[in-house]
Amino acid sequence: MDLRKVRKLIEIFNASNLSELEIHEGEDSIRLNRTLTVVADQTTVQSAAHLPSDVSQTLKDIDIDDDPADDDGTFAVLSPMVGTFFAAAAPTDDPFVKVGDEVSPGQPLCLIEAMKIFNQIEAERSGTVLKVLKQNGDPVEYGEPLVILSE
Amino acid sequence: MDLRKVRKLIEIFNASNLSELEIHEGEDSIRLNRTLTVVADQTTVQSAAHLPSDVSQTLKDIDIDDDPADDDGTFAVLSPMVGTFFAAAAPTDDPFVKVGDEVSPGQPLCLIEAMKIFNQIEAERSGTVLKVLKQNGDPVEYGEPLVILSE
Amino acid sequence: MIEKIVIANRGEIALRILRACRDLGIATVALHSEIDSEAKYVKLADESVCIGPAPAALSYLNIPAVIAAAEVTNASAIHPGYGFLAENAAFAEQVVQSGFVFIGPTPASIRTMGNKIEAIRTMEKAGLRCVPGSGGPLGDDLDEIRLQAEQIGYPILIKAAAGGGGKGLRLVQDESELENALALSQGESSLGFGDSTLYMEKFLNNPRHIEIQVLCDNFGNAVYLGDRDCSIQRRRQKLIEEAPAFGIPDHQRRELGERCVEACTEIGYLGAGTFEFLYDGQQFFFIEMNTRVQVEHTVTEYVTGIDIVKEQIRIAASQPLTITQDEVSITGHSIECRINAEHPSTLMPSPGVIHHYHPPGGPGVRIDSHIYTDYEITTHYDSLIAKVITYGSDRDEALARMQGALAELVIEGVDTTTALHQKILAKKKFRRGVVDINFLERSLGH
Amino acid sequence: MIEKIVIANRGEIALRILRACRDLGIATVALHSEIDSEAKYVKLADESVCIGPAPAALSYLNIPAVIAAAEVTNASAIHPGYGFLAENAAFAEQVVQSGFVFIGPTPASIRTMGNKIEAIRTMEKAGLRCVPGSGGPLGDDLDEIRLQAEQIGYPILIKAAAGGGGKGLRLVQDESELENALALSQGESSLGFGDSTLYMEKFLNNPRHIEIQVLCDNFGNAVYLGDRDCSIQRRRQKLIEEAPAFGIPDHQRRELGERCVEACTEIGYLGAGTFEFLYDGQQFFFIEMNTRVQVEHTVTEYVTGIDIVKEQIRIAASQPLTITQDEVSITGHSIECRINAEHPSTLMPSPGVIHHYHPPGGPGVRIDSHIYTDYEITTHYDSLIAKVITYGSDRDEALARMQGALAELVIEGVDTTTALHQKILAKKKFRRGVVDINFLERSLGH
Repeated sequence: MDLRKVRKLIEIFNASNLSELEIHEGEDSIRLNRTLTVVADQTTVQSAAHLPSDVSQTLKDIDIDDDPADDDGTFAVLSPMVGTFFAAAAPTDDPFVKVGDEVSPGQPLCLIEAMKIFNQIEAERSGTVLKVLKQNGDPVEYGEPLVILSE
Repeated sequence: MDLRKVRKLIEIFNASNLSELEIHEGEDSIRLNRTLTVVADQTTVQSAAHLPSDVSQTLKDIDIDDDPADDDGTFAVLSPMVGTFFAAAAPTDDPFVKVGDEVSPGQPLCLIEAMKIFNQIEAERSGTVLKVLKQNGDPVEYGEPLVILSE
Repeated sequence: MIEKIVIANRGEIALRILRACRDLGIATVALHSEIDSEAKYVKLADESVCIGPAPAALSYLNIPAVIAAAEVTNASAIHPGYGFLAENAAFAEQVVQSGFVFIGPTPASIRTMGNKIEAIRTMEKAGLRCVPGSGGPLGDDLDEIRLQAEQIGYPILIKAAAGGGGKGLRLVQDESELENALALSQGESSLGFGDSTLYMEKFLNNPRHIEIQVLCDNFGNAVYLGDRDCSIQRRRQKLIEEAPAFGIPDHQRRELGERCVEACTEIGYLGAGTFEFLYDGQQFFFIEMNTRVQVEHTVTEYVTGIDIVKEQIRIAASQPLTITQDEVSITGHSIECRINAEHPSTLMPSPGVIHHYHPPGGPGVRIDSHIYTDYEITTHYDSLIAKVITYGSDRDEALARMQGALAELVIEGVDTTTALHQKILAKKKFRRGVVDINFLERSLGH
Repeated sequence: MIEKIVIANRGEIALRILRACRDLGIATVALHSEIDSEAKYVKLADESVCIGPAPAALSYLNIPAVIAAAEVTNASAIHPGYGFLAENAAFAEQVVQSGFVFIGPTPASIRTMGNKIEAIRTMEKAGLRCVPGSGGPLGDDLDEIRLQAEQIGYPILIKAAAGGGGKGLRLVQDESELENALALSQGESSLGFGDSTLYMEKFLNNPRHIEIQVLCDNFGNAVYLGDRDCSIQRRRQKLIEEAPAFGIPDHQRRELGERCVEACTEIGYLGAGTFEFLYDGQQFFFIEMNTRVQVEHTVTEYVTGIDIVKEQIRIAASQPLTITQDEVSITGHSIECRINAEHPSTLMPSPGVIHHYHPPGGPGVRIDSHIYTDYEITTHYDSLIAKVITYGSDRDEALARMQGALAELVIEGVDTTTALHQKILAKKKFRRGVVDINFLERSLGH
């Protein structure tokens, strides 16, 4: 499955006024669904993106979750640079953090080495380490997730 | 999966007043659905992007006239070959037909000269000559209208 | 000079002719069937004329329609491209009789070369070695045919004089198969061409297909533009062509080229033409002559820098050749892959709409194609949709660029032969140049 | 040998480098900013690394990010393309110090040629004629500068030593304008480059821009690949380039080329480079040297058959040049039109989504472009979106093919300079080759 395509498809779907989209291709299929909340009596229901201006009902009544916040209470710490991931300051040291640790803002999470310089990556907010996505020596790109924290 | 096609399809769907569209092609299929939440009585349902603002009925009441038959009682006599148009058998002769003439099936309408051979173009059904579209010496393509008749 | 040319063809070759005319400042008239009316190359022409409905018999093969189109547009010449009416002597004759210039050889040359027996006799007389064979039509006397076959030596091939596309062609391994084979070929030939004349040739074991490109003007000048290898074929259809033919010693190429030029002078040939040979590793055996521009003229253009279609037009306009044999030099190597809208393994035609077309680019890459995004490929015409041609300072560089170009080529919506070409290009034997006309079918396990 | 190359650039030159690597069987790492991550050429690379957000300062100009990307991908060399870090001596130095091969000249060469005064001094010492001028930085003494200006002869140009893009450049017609001009240039230069050093040169009246392409290896071998004319410029940006430079007598071209090669040997130059000259119809005056591959390298490739980017890589891999000067031959003529996403008359950048891209094809047409249907052109980078390059056996044929190619080119969704190129190509003076660096602005009425 190509996640980029799925993401793109969701974008297209979101920008549309569809409530459902189903595609079968060979053995593959995908179904997107957006339940429109039922509105009370004696009202007008409209769903389109480009509503005429004299519509008697405002959009806010329609509960379309256009950009569903990925708000499951977790957030990722992204790499601010290209380099090599290190979980600890030295091979024999303990890692800065491990799963389950509570971290507070400014606390070091890992190192990214670039051009022989070790750059310390710190937590921006407090949380609990849910997952460390990289291992010692892993190459990381700019913007790649390193550590997942939960609030 | 071709995202552009999907996007295009949604555009077409949006511009239509359908509530559902399902296409099967070989093993592939796609289904678009726009559930108009059904509301209680005495309401207006609108779903499309470009609905006129004064629409006051439900979708099913809207008269779809997608392809209005071009049936204005006229028909064109098309050239069956490439060549040069001649309205008369000889430069000094009267033309075979002129506007307002009644013609019957088999009656010559004009000549098309191709490779020094003059091919007589005849009326296939009866009618009145509304218009002669070509003049002596005009080049004509295959399938080009020559004469317009009305029934 | 010629001022306006009618392009009596479609697809990539129509576009190719249009480009040559445009470079020469000659106006163009694109003829097209109803179904081709929206093609981009039709829009690029100065004028266009619809000459009939989609079936070729009613449009591109419709002689009165083509000539009438030239008349109504006041054109001065007609370029037939390849296929359709390109090797139809009667058409060439009518073009000339109607007062137009036919961009090609004389009707007599076309007629002679169209009959395989005539062609072989003519070329033998002109000094070219042909495949040992009956040297003429087979008679009715089976015993005499038996004797001839024995003299030639089995295995032999039975061929139809009016033949083409493999019809009437039959391999005979020994005398026991002869009588039955003759009967079958005769039936096929009379059914297929309305002419049951047969002839015999010695069957060569896995030869290469080598051809020589020539250009001849009205003033007795003739040159050859080197050779091409077109051994990569499937079902007698060329798939990959190269220039020069690798591994042929220079003196042999020169000798063969010179003999072809002599033959041209002998028969008074005019325009562009191709002598086709089988090569058994030692000797060249003439098999036929094509009296038109060929699909694979592009690779010769790349290694010589000579625009063959422009030369055809100049010759037809009674201009002397602009180049002498001394000025023809072969530099580097060029390869062409014919991309067909076909399934890469079954080779079943794949009509449909191309919903994304993106051709490759960069150094040493030439694309000849009439398709574009949203173009519809119908079942009415042949399946060639793009020619990818690469050039390199040597064969390795040309091969590397071809692999790169095929990797970049995007044609979505229909099946294409791209994957088959990639498969061939990856084969070590092919890369080493160890090929023959049966290479592809053998290596694909057919 | 080099096994994996980091392409530290974007757009058409990134694709160009990728193609060269692919032909050589070298793995590629495409570096890209966040906004370029979906580009087709990025997908064509064996690996890709996102090195930062869209602004070039944070990605393509981010030296630690580029070097770190080479480290994490275990690459052996870095190709900087043109622009961005290509002529940054500090970058070249760090690349080398980090243990990678820098595909280009030594940091010292880059540094010398980066300072215009240094470059001119070096080349004068190496025997090249430079534009008569101050021969060094101007002092503080206005009277002395006045004297120098008088000796050079008005009109003169005041230039910034660290200059580029016209900043600090000022034309002085006579002595009365001198003082004010010096003050203005000094201000611009210190503001623009943090360096207020100025120098003076004689102003040439409507000269042509002629340049010589060189290649030098590690073994003391150096060759020149003929010349180019790049006189068609607007706001100091080249728009059309040609090879060879028409109308230059062969012996003058040879003499100039040989002198460039000598200069290369003198200064120990390595890799591909370009000597830029002004030509007043009689003499060549050295103005600067570009220590990288140039946008217009393509036209030299077409007329020499030499792949300049491949040669750069081979040289960087410490291989000796594969060609000697005797083997370099110029055949035919080539022209390049730079298609920018700009309004053809205002030259305002035109960002947007290309909703239909269809490049031209056929004989003698090469396209170098990274765009495709649905590609988005942002405002972050320069506006060059396609190079259309044509070849012909002579300049007329190359011109005709360029006009044909531009007529076939389809780029919908953004404005492009195509119409401007068509306008230039239609001008009689241009067709006759009567051009100079002010031709375009003059003929457009600016």
